Amino acid sequence: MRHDIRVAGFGGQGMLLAGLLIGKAAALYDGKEAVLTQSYGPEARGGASNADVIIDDDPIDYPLITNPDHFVPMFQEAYERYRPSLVKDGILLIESDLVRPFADEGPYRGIPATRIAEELGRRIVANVVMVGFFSGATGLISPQAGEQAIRNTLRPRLVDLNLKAFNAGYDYAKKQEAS
Amino acid sequence: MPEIVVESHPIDTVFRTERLPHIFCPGCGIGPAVHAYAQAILESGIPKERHACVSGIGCSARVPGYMDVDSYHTTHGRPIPFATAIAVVKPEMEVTVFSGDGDLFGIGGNHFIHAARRNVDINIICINNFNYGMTGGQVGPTTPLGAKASTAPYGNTEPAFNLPYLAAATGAVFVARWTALHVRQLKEAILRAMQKKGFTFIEVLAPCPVGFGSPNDLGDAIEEVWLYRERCVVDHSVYLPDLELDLRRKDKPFVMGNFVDIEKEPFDPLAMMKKKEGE
Amino acid sequence: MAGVLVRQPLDKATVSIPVGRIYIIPERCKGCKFCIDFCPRDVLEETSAMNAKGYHYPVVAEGKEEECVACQFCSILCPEFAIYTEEVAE
Amino acid sequence: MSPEERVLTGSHFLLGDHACAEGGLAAGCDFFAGYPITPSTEVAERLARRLPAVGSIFIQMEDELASMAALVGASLSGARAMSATSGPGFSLMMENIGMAVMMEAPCVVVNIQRGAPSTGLPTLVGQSDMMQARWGSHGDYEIAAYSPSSPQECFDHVIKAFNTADRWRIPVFVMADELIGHMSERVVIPPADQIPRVERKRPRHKPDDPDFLHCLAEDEDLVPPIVHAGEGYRANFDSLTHDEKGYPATFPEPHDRLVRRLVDKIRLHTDQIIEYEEIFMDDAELAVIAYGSTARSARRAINEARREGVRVGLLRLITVWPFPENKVKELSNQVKAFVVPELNLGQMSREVERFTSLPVIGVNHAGGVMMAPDPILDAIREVKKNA
Repeated sequence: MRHDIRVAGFGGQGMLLAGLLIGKAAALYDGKEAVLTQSYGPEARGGASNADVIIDDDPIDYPLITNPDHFVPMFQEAYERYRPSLVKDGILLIESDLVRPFADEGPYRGIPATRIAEELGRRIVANVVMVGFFSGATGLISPQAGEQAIRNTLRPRLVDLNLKAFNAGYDYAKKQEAS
Repeated sequence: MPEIVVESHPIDTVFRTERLPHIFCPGCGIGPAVHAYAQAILESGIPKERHACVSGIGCSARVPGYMDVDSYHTTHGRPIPFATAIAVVKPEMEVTVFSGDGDLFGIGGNHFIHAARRNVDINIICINNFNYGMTGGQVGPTTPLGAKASTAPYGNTEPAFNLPYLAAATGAVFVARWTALHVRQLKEAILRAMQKKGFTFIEVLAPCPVGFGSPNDLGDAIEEVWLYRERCVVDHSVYLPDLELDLRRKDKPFVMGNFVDIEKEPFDPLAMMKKKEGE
Repeated sequence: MAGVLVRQPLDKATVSIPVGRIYIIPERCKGCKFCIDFCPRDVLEETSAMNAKGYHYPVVAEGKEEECVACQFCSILCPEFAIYTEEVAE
Repeated sequence: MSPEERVLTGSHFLLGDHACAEGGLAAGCDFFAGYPITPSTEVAERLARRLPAVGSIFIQMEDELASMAALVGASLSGARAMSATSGPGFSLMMENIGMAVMMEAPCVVVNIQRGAPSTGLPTLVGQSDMMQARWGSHGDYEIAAYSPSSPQECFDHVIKAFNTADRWRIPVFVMADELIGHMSERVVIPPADQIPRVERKRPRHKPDDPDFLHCLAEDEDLVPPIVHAGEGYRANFDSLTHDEKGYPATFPEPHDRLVRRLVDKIRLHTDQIIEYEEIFMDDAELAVIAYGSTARSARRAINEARREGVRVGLLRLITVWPFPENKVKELSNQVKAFVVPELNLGQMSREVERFTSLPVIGVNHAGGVMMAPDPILDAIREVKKNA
């Protein structure tokens, strides 16, 4: 089954890395098909930046996402811009400190990813906290695959911190479900 | 002793003799420069199979086709990047670009300054005859201000390049200027260039009696060569901005010499890797 | 010129001036006259004969048969590689 | 990534541009000269890191004129040479692509196409250079060009391109597009000894053999053996029309002879070069012909149409040049019409038209966005309705 995932934030939040980790985890370590596309150009540097990941059990033909069924906004502008494109009953995962949902927003889940990252010592790993949260909340990538993707993508000295960030996000999702 | 009529010349060993005589006009200055280059190849001690000669397009660019070495007659203006590739892929080769002023400094000017900046281990021999000779005497980047050309019938309105100054400023490790008359000094300069690692530049002033001499009342080739004899002075330590040239001005000497001879690391795309290994 | 002081090399007596022989490839000549004009000993002149393309190639001038010193300037200056000199062994 | 290994055997999640670079490495590329241009820059960046680490040469030149000239020089010095560019740079390369053709210097250029003409859409997708790849340099000549539809094919096609270049002594292009260049997908890199490699034909003659004419094609394939700089052959390579010795021969007869051979060596052997994929073509009464990223949209559209009961198939071009004209002729006896979607206003569709009398329906967008499946599906439905 095909899942269209849009991860969106502002330039510098590492949305591309988030998308890469999700896609890589699925394609290389979970035995699925995955495609990552991203917006390019100067307009993508300062302002909104998003990465689109498709995960499927079968080979993927059309690699673009028109209406995501999973939407992961990490700041308000991205939420407002892309929220209308989310399919009805689509899954919404937000950065709960940075995104204030519309009054009529339906069910969603949130995580204070930036704050958690700060507690881990580096706010730049908020994106990886969010990837862990995505894994825990959706099950679309396994935590084992997420870990392997981190180990095989990041420079060795950054691996431990990012694994902590991933696990923090994953655990947050699981605790949320338990409570 | 009277002269003896023969069929071949000792320098023929460096030429593809089946292609001689060459296509250059009577009195063209390219021939003596070729002879100097050929003599330098013989004296360099580097076997012929390790020499490569690369050119662009134009009269001077026909030279590689007569040399019995690996030769490449490329597109207009592009011999330098072509030669750059040979020099880095086969660093053991002695790569010489033999081409004209229009090819190297008009259409190919950008490549020249960048190869000089990189200090690519190639030699540039530039025949400067002040015009585009092969196409019939059009104005070029070395045509003196005011000189006549078929595309500057009222006189050239643009100042000319001072080539040795340009070469020195952009990084050449050896810079010389000689004329088609000063063939011995020219040969020595080419030999020196072959010995050096890095980007070397030799300008050769050469008569183009048809393209430049005639419209500018310089007379036959022989008269232009007499001008070299009368007005050339050698000054190796000249102030390079003073090397501007105008054959038509009787008040200015033509200054020749070996102006720059310095040492610098030649271009090596793998230099940083080697440095890393050495650490 | 008795009585006139002329500067002479100190080793003049021990240096022998080489004797040269001139070789010509008439069919290569294009008649530019560089060799004739710039021969330091004025050894050469144009022949009245013509090669196949109608050029008057150089020949040794009358009375100059012993003048060539094999300096090879004509050889390296010739744009057509049509002339060279060789030193004659004594 | 272990940068000191030339072939990164294993599964990777790679950007198309990076897959092009890895394809080059796996194919034995030992010389890259290029100039940064969006959206191909990631090819150069990857090779700038990877080539020196395996002892090979990477040079960022002053422009694409120089890059292409350097490719020819490197190729004739024995290197497997490649570059990467996009439309504006491809335009500048055209001059020396002609030289590569004339000197029969094998080399590979990856073109990550963007919206054009002129500076156009630097960051957005296009398939605008398909005809330029074929006809962009002056004169009659033949080249080969591949059109990858995925990062895996970026890797595979660069290897094919090197082998085709060396086999036939021509410049070969990999005509990817921005979407493929900038999407990431799984790329499986086989073990080094399983990478197909075609060696250049080398002379049987020794240097100084008077019988050796280095521009004479003695074999039926019309490809002369290649000699490299420094091997002692002291050969002349000329951008002018030349004779079998390699010397300028600027006369009508040798010119016709040379240009015919340069063209015929490819035209008479297209069956050894052309590759395509047929999807659902067996019972098809309609054929979609597509390439590059557009082929993925076409595939989606065809799946939809099949669900609706339309017997439509896809001819996906792997080589766009030489064009599979015989396949189009053959399909003309089977199908009722061709639908050709492209991110240009009709380039390869003209080629289809040359080889069929059937209706050829173009589905076109000038570029900037990937071709969506819907307009292709609409065209299929429309053709079905009228058929």
